[in-house]
Parts: sequence; structure tokens; C-alpha cells
Amino acid sequence: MNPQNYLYIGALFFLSGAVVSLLPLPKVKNYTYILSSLGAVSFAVLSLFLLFAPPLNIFSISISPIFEFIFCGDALSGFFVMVISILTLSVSIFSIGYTKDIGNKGLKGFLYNLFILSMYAVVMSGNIVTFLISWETMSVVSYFLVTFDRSEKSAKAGLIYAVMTHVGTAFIITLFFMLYKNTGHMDFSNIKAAITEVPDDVKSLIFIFSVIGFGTKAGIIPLHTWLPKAHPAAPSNISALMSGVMIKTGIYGFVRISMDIMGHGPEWWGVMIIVIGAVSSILGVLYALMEHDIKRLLAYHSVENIGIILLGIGGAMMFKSHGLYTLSAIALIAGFYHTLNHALFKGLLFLGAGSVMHATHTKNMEDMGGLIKSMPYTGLFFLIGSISICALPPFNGFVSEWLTYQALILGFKSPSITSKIISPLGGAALALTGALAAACFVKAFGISFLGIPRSSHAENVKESSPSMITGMAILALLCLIFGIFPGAVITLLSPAVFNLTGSYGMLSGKGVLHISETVAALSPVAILITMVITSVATIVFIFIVSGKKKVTYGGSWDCGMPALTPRMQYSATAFTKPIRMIFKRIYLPRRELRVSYIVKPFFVKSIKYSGEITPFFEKYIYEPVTVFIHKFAGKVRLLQSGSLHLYLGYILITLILLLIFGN
Amino acid sequence: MEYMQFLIVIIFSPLVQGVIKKLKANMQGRVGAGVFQPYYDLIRLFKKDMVISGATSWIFKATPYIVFTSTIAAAMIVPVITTGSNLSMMGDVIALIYIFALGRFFMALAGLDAGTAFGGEGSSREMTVAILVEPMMMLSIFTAAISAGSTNITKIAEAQGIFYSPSHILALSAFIIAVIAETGRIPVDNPDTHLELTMIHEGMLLEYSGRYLALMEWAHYIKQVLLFTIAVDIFFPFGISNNMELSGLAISFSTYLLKMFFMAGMMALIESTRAKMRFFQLPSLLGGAFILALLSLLIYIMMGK
Amino acid sequence: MKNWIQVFSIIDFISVGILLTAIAMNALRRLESCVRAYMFNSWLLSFLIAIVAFMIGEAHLYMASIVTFLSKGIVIPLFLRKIVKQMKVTHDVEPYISNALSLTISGILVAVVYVSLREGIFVTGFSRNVLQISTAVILIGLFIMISRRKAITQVIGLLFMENGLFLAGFSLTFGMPIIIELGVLFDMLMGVIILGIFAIQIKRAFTSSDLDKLTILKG
Amino acid sequence: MIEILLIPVITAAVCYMLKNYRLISYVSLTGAVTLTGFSMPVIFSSMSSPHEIMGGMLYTDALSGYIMALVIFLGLVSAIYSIGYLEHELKVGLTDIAGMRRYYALLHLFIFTMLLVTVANNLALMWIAVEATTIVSAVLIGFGFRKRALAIEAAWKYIILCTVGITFALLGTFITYYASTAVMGTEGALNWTELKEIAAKLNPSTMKLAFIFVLVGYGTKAGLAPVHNWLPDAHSQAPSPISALLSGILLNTAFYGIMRFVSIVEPSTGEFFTGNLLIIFGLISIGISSVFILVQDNYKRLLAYSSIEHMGIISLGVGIGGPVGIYGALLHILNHALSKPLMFFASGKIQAHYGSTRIENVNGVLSSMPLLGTLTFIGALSLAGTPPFNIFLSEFTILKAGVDKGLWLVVGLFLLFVIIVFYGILSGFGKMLFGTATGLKSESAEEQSVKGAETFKLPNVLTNTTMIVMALSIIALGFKVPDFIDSTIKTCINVLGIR
Repeated sequence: MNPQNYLYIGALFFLSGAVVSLLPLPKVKNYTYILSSLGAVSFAVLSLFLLFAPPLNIFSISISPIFEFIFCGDALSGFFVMVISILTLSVSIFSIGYTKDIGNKGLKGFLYNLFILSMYAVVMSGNIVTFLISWETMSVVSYFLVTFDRSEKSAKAGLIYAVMTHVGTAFIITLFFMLYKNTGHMDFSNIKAAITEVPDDVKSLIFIFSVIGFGTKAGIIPLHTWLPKAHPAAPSNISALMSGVMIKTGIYGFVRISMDIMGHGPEWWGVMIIVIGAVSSILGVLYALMEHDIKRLLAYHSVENIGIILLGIGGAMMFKSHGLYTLSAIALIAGFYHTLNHALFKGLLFLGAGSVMHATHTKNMEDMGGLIKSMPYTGLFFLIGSISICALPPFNGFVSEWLTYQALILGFKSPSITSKIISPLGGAALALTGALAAACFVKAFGISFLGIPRSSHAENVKESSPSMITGMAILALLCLIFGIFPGAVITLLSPAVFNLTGSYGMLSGKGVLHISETVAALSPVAILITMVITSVATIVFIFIVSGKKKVTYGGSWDCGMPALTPRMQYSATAFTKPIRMIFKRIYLPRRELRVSYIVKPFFVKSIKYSGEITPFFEKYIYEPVTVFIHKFAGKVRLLQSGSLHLYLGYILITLILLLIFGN
Repeated sequence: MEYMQFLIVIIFSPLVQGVIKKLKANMQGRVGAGVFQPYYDLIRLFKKDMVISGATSWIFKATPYIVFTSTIAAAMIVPVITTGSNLSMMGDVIALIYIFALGRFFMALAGLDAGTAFGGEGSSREMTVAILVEPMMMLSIFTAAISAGSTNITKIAEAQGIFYSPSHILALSAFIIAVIAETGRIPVDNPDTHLELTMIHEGMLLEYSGRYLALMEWAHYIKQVLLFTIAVDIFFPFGISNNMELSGLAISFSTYLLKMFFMAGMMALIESTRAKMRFFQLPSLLGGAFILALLSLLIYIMMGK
Repeated sequence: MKNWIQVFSIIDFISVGILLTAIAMNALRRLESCVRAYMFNSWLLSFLIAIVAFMIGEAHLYMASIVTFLSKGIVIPLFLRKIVKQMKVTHDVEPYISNALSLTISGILVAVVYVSLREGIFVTGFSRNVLQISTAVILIGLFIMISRRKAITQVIGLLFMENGLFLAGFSLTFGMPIIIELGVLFDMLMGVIILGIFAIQIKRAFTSSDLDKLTILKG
Repeated sequence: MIEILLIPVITAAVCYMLKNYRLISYVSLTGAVTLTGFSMPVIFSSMSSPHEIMGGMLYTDALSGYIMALVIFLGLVSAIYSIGYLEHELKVGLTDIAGMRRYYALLHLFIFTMLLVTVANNLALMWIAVEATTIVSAVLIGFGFRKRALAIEAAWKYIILCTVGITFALLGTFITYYASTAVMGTEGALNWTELKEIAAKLNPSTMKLAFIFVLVGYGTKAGLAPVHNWLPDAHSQAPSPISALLSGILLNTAFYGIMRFVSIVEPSTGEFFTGNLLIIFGLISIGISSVFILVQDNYKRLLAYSSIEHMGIISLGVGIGGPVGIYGALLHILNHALSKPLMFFASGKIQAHYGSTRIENVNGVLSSMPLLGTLTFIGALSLAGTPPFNIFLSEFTILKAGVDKGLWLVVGLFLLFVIIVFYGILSGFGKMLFGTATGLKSESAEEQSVKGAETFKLPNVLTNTTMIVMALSIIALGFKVPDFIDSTIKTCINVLGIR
């Protein structure tokens, strides 16, 4: 079948899903998400065509004599279409059960389908206008979804999101205009062909604008502030999509402009991206550690993972500028691989969080605990997600981070001293990030799923419905599969990587990743098999040594005091205290202890502890700016003081000025 | 046959622990238990019944196996007496660190599983120490890896001569501090204590008993020896054989024993002469080590040695 | 009368008169006198239209002159006087800008107009001065509106502006088609009537004829 | 052509004579519908070729057809909306039957005056028509159907400022006439068609002077900053359907005058003079309004400032010029004429429901009135210039024109201001739309509005349908400019013949 047809069929599925959702028939409404998953399958097939076939013009229609819609796709688009499709499929299945008892679900289903379609549109846009319209449609629909519960808190989160995105879009518009002005074309393929006409300093300006514009969407620090607010406000299936793929469209845009269209730039582009990546990953995970709201925590991890992705992409840019195409390809594979992985495990984690919130009706981890017993599947899948995001073998996150390390270590092969120094430092940042992420997810999983229920929320909870579990199971399975068969994944990535770097980077044996440049090899499948075999061997060994022994179940160690209560468990706040102390220069923590006494200072009636960290970027960058703007606006407001005489005066003055200077 | 060298680590690891304890006792003027005492302890634990907290989940039960098997998987990657093994295809030194991290991740979860404050405290501190140690360890390994042009630990071991450059000495010192922290030794942790307020590693194991405890302890011994082995592989691998010829292996094995004895002695010396640091003083020690590692890297890049 | 140049200077003479009445407005405080100044101004205007009509012998300009005289010279002043009586105010005390300063500013406005309306603008017609003078009258009318507090004085200021406009219209271009002139006049008349009604309403709604109170809507 | 001028006048007269409020409403609606029907052939024929009648006094070409179509369309939707709106006001006792009669009569007169502007070929006639719109609409604002101090204040400011402004426009018109006498002899030309033919021969200095006066004059009426000050007051105090007309089309009719002048001034003065002036006025308008939108606490005023912003954008488009810039500006007129009335209609309903025009008193519109809330949301985003809604497309076209000419500073400032506007609109309307509905008007009023909804089903259905249709076209126009609009705008550009 013609590849275009898969797009039409897929789009038809999503559109009919959207329409069906709005029908006032409750029975039919439930088919919405089934239609979306079918659409996702169709797009997944399309993505294979895009990946392995020559660039494809899908269709174009004119909007006005000046602009037209062009949709087309190449391997890069294909890769992102694939990422979106995989996540959409599982999130749609999850949503069948998740949205069952949610209010106003008709509208939600409608927006859900539009949201996905707009993301596909972004990655398949063939010219400036198409891109901008798709891009902003995506932003607007997601803004609707963020504010979906109509609460004032969501509205505020949505506002910050919408405004920051809009600022980003302004930069994107400007950079597009610069490309257009210098090349005379509005469609990407012609711009790319004529890119040599753009002067170098303009190119650098375009690069910086693309960092700001797309970085806002991707959530790099310090442009990330919307992210931890908006993602938690949206319903969880939407958060999964937003965090899993929407922010990736920022990566797509950036790669499209800075690597595809502009080819390559000076070394400092790559260095800048690596620095941004390192800062985003470290600060992202540091802020995540201090969050006890499970969705905010996950949102900050998105900042972290975008940072890791950028470490790979920055490396690729840096190597490309030195003409080291093989190394560039390795770095880009690392970045893309992590893009895919992050979509999977972050999607999985958000779905898990959604499942937990669905059951417990709270986002606060301090109110959870012991959920693994009442929600075994959710617990297992959340654990798999956690292991994957911490980059622990044999799951997928490990492979991509390993590749990122390899790429960064290979920086020593570059001729420039800057590259040589910056890349291992990036590696060190990645190591720190990895360790912090592990701590964070020990906290996230340990506090919410392990131990004893910490509040009434966590008692008497029920496991989620089968469709939700299926949705998560698919992702969990993929996390494992993509972790142990990296070769297959790299086959999917390499067409896009080849287009961008001119090299396939490395050869991959069966089940073994082999980088000839560093003679390094990795075989996650072997690690997994080893662990399984040794486990069996250990069990056999223990049986031989000790035979079957009695197991007694008792209480936890309570120092011989009367029974432990849930309040005596280590809390999330306590868990992260050492980290808060160590990084206090970054957190600028504030604590307040309020003690009330019966007889001062001996008999304490109650102690109230409250502490928070200073949101540095909000407080020292965004707040002053908004305050200044508002103050300024307040001053300007005096112009319209209500006095008619003043207004007449404006007319007189305007006229006189025009008479004097206008002639 | 060369694939079986990891068994050396598994089998001899309690002995190394016994040696360290014995040396430490001697240095402190005590007689101490025999060097085989850890073996007796393990067997005793394996034979005991278990008491498990009712609050725990399957995580608690799976953790000993995961910790133990992941440690063994790590052991398979490391060349012990010969670099002729192909098992390094399983992963490189970075994979090694992450395999350790997998074990630590589950150990920390198990600490939280029983819902007691001690376990949580242990987990929290363990993860905090890991945060400080991992980047530092990674950086010091980077120096070696970059100078060898590979992250494959076998290749690093093969590439390293006996000549030492300033960068290597700095990296080694950082790595030793990392090893101390990772093995839970003074001045970072006190392996002999069960005092609630100071324990890190032991805190997480508090709820374990019987064969689970045995597995965890054994895994800890293996990890300790593995870290020693990595240190010698990376920084003074002389003597290690690159084939399976018997004479070479004999030399290699004896030098390996010597090196392990040396490492054990060094640990015992440090443990006997230093006091345990307060937990919040650790950042300055580990941060200092980080600076050492960083310096080693910069020196290598700038000076090429 | 045959002597065209003399006629030219007569037109100039009358327009200067119009300008002077407008400037004089700045010094007047009594509303009655303001209305009278306006009436006088309108008479001069209609006289000027009549002279232009005589000069080019256009019948419709005579009609325009008469209509102007009737509407601006008689009807509107009477209407204004009625409103002044109805509103029971006699003086526009305490203007925003003092008399002396007002006069100075009026002078400056005239100067600005003369400086900025440069030579190249004039293409044809009787007098180079008329355009400047009429523009100046319009600006002074506007300035009167700015400097006075009372609703009614603002209306008078507006009317001065319109006289300036008519001055320009008739002297520059020998008049428009009659239907246009009538249309413009009708519009203005309607405007003034509506404004008058509003002025009374303001007095009622804000219990003051001062426009200072009309500052509730702002920002 | 004459019939379309007569129909509204007759409708106005009939409305004023009737005594039954429901009858008046439907007579008014019939009048508007009839007008729409009769105007179709006129508009269509004007698109294909220009027509002149009454010795060239009246004239239609594509541009006048375009604006005329908008006037008639908005007249129709306002007439529809007015039914429900006024019946509600009548129910809650804010007006009486006399007020309604006056209101409907003036509404149709207002439509008449605006139609007259579009068909006037004679520039002085056009001026008369523009001044007439001021007078009629001022009365509508001040005396529409309720006499309130604030409305009077707004009307007074409106009429004074606009009359003063427009006086300058007439002076400019005179000077144009004066300039034409130099070319044509004593019988100068005031017909746009004639002036257009001799435009290149006119004395540039004179025309510059004329254009300055015209720009300030019609600019005041079109709401260009810094001479826009009447606008927020008048828009916020007028009844909502009138605000919709004022904002959606009245401003454009004034700007229509400016465009006509630009096309006759430009051949002699060169494009930079008019272009730069329009760009400066446009940017000042966008800038000032953006700041006011940001700190606005009254949603009707916010919408009014948004009108200033959009007039600024239109002015910018014409100022940047070139086929692309003018295309954007003309498209923007249409887009703004769809979005802004929708918002004013919505705000009228919100005001009726909550009894306040202050943003802080309105809460949770989305939960209390989901349909209305959604429509408001769409309208607000459209006004903020967000894709995929219509206004983005025209703004982007104008931006592209700016880039084509290399006006980076203009483009940059424009983008900056648009972001501020976006923030202001979204935070303002966000506060109203979200949250839980707490700020409802007193119990009885709410009951009455509910009762009103039940008793007068038809008007509500009509209004809602209209608003939904408008919202849908806002979305549709964001994706595609239909061919007939496209060809109309292109013909308009040819008619204007600017550059």
C-alpha cells in the first residue's frame, strides 16, 4: 500500500476518535481510545516507511496565496513518528480504563486525539507555516489539557506554560524569518539546499534562537519553569504524552534546524549544548529530589532526561564540527536512543503515577506507602520504570546512557582542547546525574510503594483496571526489550543518524554493542542471562547447603519498644535531608520550626516543622522580570487617567509633532 | 577455562575479609578471629531459619538474589588473573559501575521495605554517599580509560604499563577513596558497628537474617574484592597474564594474591589509624577526592600523561 | 472691487479678524461673552464667504454664506445661550491654564503653524495666509477645549475649530459642491445639539458642569 | 445600491414606531435579514467591476464591497444577538420599551451610516458619513436604553474626541481638494475615483500635509494610539452588541477612509511617507495597548484595548505595504471582525450572568456555562494571535511582509508586544474562565437569567448558533483562506493600487 495511505488512515482514526468522543452517546464514547490506538498503529507503520524509504512528500495544500501546508517526512521525522506512535498506543490503551469515571470525558477524548495529531503534524511539517501552526496547535491543545480540571491552580500552571511557550514560539518565528530572509524560501528542503547563502554570524544567531525557542518546549534549564507546573496539572495520561513525547518535539525542532538544515556549525555550538545538557540534567534531578508530589518529581526528571539527550546531541554537534563523523554518529545515536527510551519509561512512570493517583486520590508521596501489596502490577511496572530511568542494567535507559558515556569519552579524539576537556566533564555530570536519579527513585518507589501505608489514602486501595495494566505492561516490556536488544533499536535509528551525520557510527553484532573506536562492548542480554543463570544456581546452591528452612514472619525491628506506627517510617523529606544539606548552596533551603510549649522550655506541646527550598530561577529571574513589567505597566497606565483634557492634549501634541517632523 | 576466573573472586572473597579483620586486630593489638572466620559465619547463616518482617513485600525477598547475582555478573567482566577472557564483551568499566548501582538500588529499596526508621536511614545515607562517590569514581576511571583509549577494562589492564604519570597517581588516590566509601569502611562507614545513629550499610541489612543475610554479606565481600581487583587492574596490572598458559597463570595468580594482600593491609591500616568521620563531613572528603580525580583528568589532557 | 489684489487683502484682513476673535476667546471667562465671541466669529466667516462668492460669482456660495450666517451666526449661539441659562452657570472660573499663559500658547501655536506649513504646500488660490490662519484657528479651538473646564466651553471650542475649518474650506477651494456643504453643516448642527443635550445630562448625572468629574473611566 | 441604504433607514423608522417589544425585535431581525439578501447582488457585482451612481457621489468597488459585506454581516449578527440581550435587560428591568425602540432605531441608523461610508465616493461625503456614525453611536452609547453616569461620560468623551479628530480629517480633505484644483483647474476633484487618476500629479508637499491631518483625524476614530483614548471608555460602556459593532467594524470603516487616502497620497509622496507614518502609529498602538491589556481589570476594557492593538496591526500591515502587507491587513480586518464581536457577545452574556465587568468578580465561567466558556476561550486565544486560529494567519502574513522589507526592528517589537498581549489576555480571561463559579450575581438575578433562558428559547438558540458559527469560522479561517475571500482581497489590492 502507498505509504501516504497509512497517514490518511491514521489521521482518520484520530479524527473519528475525536468526533466519536464528542457524540452524546456514552456507549460509543468508550471507543475513542480504541480508535486512537488503531491510529497509532497506522502511524507506526508509516514511520517504518519514513525510516527506510527515501524522503516522502505526503501532501500540500495552499492556505492562502502566500502560505501553504506542506507535510512530508524523512528518516528524522520517521523516528519521531515512531516514538510518538509507540507511546500513543500504550497510553491510549491505558486511557480506556483511566478515563472511565472521569468527568467531561467527551471533551477530553476530543482534545486527546487532537493533541496527538498535532504532534504528528509538527514532526512531519515541511515548511515554516505548517510547522508554526502545528506547533502552536500542539501548545494550545496541551494548554487546554493542562487546564482541564478548571481549577485555579491548573489555570495558573497553564498560564505560565502558555506564556513561556509563546515566548519560545516568538524566537522560533524569528529564526524562521531569518532563514527565510537569507534563503528566500519557506519550505525546509529548499532552505536546506540554499543554506550556504546564510552568513555565518546569522547562522549562529539562528542557532541561539533555536536553543531558546525549542529549549523552552524541551524544558532546558533555565527555561524549564513551566514544566514542573504544567505536567502535574494535566491528567496523567496526558502528562505521559507531554513528558514522553511533546517535549521531544522541542528536540526534534532543534535537531531539524541546527543539525539538519544548518548542517554544522562552529565547535562552540556543540560545547554550548553539552553545557546546557549537563546543567539541565544535574539541576533537574536535584530539584526532582526535593519534590514529594509524585508528578512534579517526574516532571523534573523530564528536565534531567532532556539534559541527558542534549549531552548526546551536543556531542554529535561538536564532533561534526571537527569532521569526526563516526563519533558524531555515535553521539547522536546515544541522544536519539535516549529520546526513545525516555518516552518509554517516562510514559510508563506517568501512567504508573496516574494509576496510583487513581487509586489513592493523592499526589503526595508522604501519604502513600505499602502500595506494592495492594497494587502489585502497578508496583512492578513502576519499579521497572524506575530502574529504567536510573539507567540500571539490563533495562533500556542503561544502554542509552552507556552510549552517551562512550560518546563523551571519545571526546579525547577530537583535535580541540575545549572538546577534550568539556566532554569528560559532561561524562562526570552524567555520572552525578545517574547517582542522584537512583537516589531519587529509591525515594519515589520506596516511599510510595514500600513500607506501611502512611495515611488513610493508601489503605484499602484496589489495583487498577486491566486496560490500565495492559497499557503499562506494554511499555514495561518495551523497556526491557529495548534494553536487551540494542542492536535492533540502533537499526531503527541509523537512517536518521546517517542523514544527519553522514555515518552509521558503529556496527553492532548480535546482542553485543561494539564500539570499535574504544574497543568497548556491551551486551545487556548477556548480563541478564548471567543474572538469571546465577540466580538459579544460587537457589540450587542454597538448597544443597542448607536445605529447606523455616521462615517466621514477625514485626519489624522496633528496638523493643511498643509497636511501630506508620509515622515512625522514614519519610521522603527525611530521606532527602542529607542531599538537601550537601547541596544547600543550590537549594538555599529555608526551614521553620514552630514549637509550642505547655511549660517553657520543658514540656513541649507540639512541634511544627516546615521547610522549603528556594526556587532559584523563579525567584531570581522570572519574578523580578514580571514585577518590573507590571510596575512599568502600572506607570504607563497613568496615560489613560480619565481626563478628557489630557486626551485632547494628546491629539494636539500628536498633530504638532507630525506637522513639525512629519513633513 | 578462562571464563571461570570469576570463581576465584567468589571463593576467596570471604578470605580477604578475614585477612583484613585479622590484620586490623593485630594492628590494634588484639589476636582476632582466624582468617577463615567469614566462611564459618556464612555457613552458619545459611543453615539458620529466617525471621522476616511482616511489613515487607517481594522486593525484600528478591533483593538478596539480585544483589548477589548482579555482583557475580560484575565479577565476570573483570579480568582477575588473565586478560584472555572474552567475557569483557558483556560490558565495560562503565557497565560495571552501573551493575553495582543496580545492587545498591535494590539494597536501598529493601531498606525501606520493612517500614522502619533504621532501614530508611541506611538507604538514605547509602544513596547520599553514592551520589558523592559515583562521579568521582567515574572521573578517575575516565583518566585511565582515556589514556588507554578504551573503556574496556581488559584493554585498560593490557594498555597500562608500570610507568606512572602524575595523573595516574592522582586518579589512583581518588579511586582508593572511592573504594573505601563503596566498601563501607572507616572513615566513611564503620563495618563493625550496629549503633543505629552511625550505621549506613548495616542499617539496610538490619531486617535480614539467615540465608538472605548470608547472600548479602557474601555479595558485599565479593564487591569488596572486585573493587580491589578493578583498582589493581586499572592502576597496577603488572603481572597479569594475557593468555592461558600455565606458567603465566601461576605468576599472575601469585602476584594477584600479593596485590590483594597489599590492598587488605592498606584497608586495615587506614581503618586502624583513622577515626570515622561525621556523616556531614563526608562531602569534604569525597569532594576533595573529586577534585583529585578532576585534576588528574585535566593534567592528562593538558600534559598528555 | 475690480482690484483683485485689494480683494485679496480684504480676505486676509477678515481671516485675521477670525483668528483674533479665536485668540480673544482665551481671555474670556464669562460664558455669555464666549458665546458672543463665537457669534462674532461666525459673522465674520459668513461675510468672508460672501466676498469669495462675489469674487468668483458662484451663486451657491451666496447661499452657503447665508446658511452659515443663519446656522452658526444665529441658531447655534441662541441654542448655546439657552443651554447656558439652563445649566445655571455663568463663568468658567479657574481654567487649567492662566489667561496670560493661554495667550502665549496661542501665539506659539500660530508660530508653529507658520513654521511648519512651508512654501511648497501652496499650489493655487487667493491667499497664502488663509491656510495658515485657518489651521491656527483650528488649533486654538482645540487648545480652548483643553484649557477649559466646563462642558459648554468645550463645545464652544469645538465650534471655533469648525469655523476655522470652514474658513479653510471656502477660502482655499472656492467652496465645495453645495450638497457637501449642507451635509457638513447638518452634521455639525446635529453634533452641537447632541452635545448640548449631553452637557445637560452631565450636569444632571454628575451634579456639576465641570468636566473634572468625568474621570471615573480610566486605565 | 440605493436600496441597501434605504432598507436600514426604513427598518429604523418602523422599529421606532412599534410598541410591542417582541415585534420590534423581529422587525429589526427581518430588516437585517432583508438587508443581507438585498446586499448580496450589490456586493457580488462590486467585486467584479466598480459601479458609480448619483453622478459619481456613490461608488462601489471590491474594497467597499468587502467592508460593506462585513458591515452587513456584523449588523445581522448584532441584530440577532440584540434580541436575547435586550429581552434579558428588559426582564431584569434595566431598560423599558421606549429604550428598546430608541435602541433598535439607532442600531439600524448606525448600520446605515456605516454603509454610507463604504459606498461614498466623494471624500467629503465619506467624511459626513463618518461623522454621522459618531453621532449615532454616541447616542447609542449614552442613551441606548439606560441612562447611567458612566455611559454619559463615555459618550461625551467619545463624541468630543472623535469630532475634534474628525475635524482634522475634514481639513485634510479640504487640502486634498485644494491640491486637486491645481491639477484640475477651479473645479477640483473630491471623488476618489477622479483623484486616483490624477494622484501622481498632485503636489507632494500639499498631499503630505493633507495626509497628516487625515491620519490624525480618521486615526482618532479608528482608535490608533496615541489618539485612541475614547475607545476603551466607549467600548466598555456600550451595550455588548454595540461594542461588537464599534470594535468589529466601525473602527475599520474609519481605517477604510485612511486606506482610500493612502492610495491617492502615495503616488505623489512616495511609499515611505505614508508607510512610515502608519508603521509608527501602528507600533505605538500595539505597544500601548499591550501594556494596558496586561494590567487591565475590566474585561470589556481589555477587549477594547485589544481592538486598539488590532487596529495597530492593520495599520502596520498597510504601512509595511506591498501586496503581502496589504493582503495581511485586509485579511486581518476580516479576522478581527469575526473574533472581537464574538468576544463582546460572550462578555455580554458573562456580564448578564455575573453582573460585573470586573475580572476579579467573574469566576469559573467554564464550569457554570461550558459552551459560553469554550467559545470565550477560543475567541480569547484567537485575539491573542495563537495558531491555529484565524488572527495568527493574518498577523503572520504581516510579519512576513515586514521581513520581506527587512524591517527587523518592527518585526521584533511586534513580536514582543504580541507576547505581552498574549500574557495579558490569557491571564485576564484565564482568571474568569477557570476556578469555581462563586461571583454570581444575586440569587434573584440568576434565577431571572435562568428563567429568561427558559422563556425565550428562540433568541438563545439563535444567539448560540450565531456564536458557534463565528467560532467555527474563526478556526476554519486559521487553516485556510477560502478562495472567494482570497480573490476578493486580491481585487481590493488592485483597487487600492498601492505600490
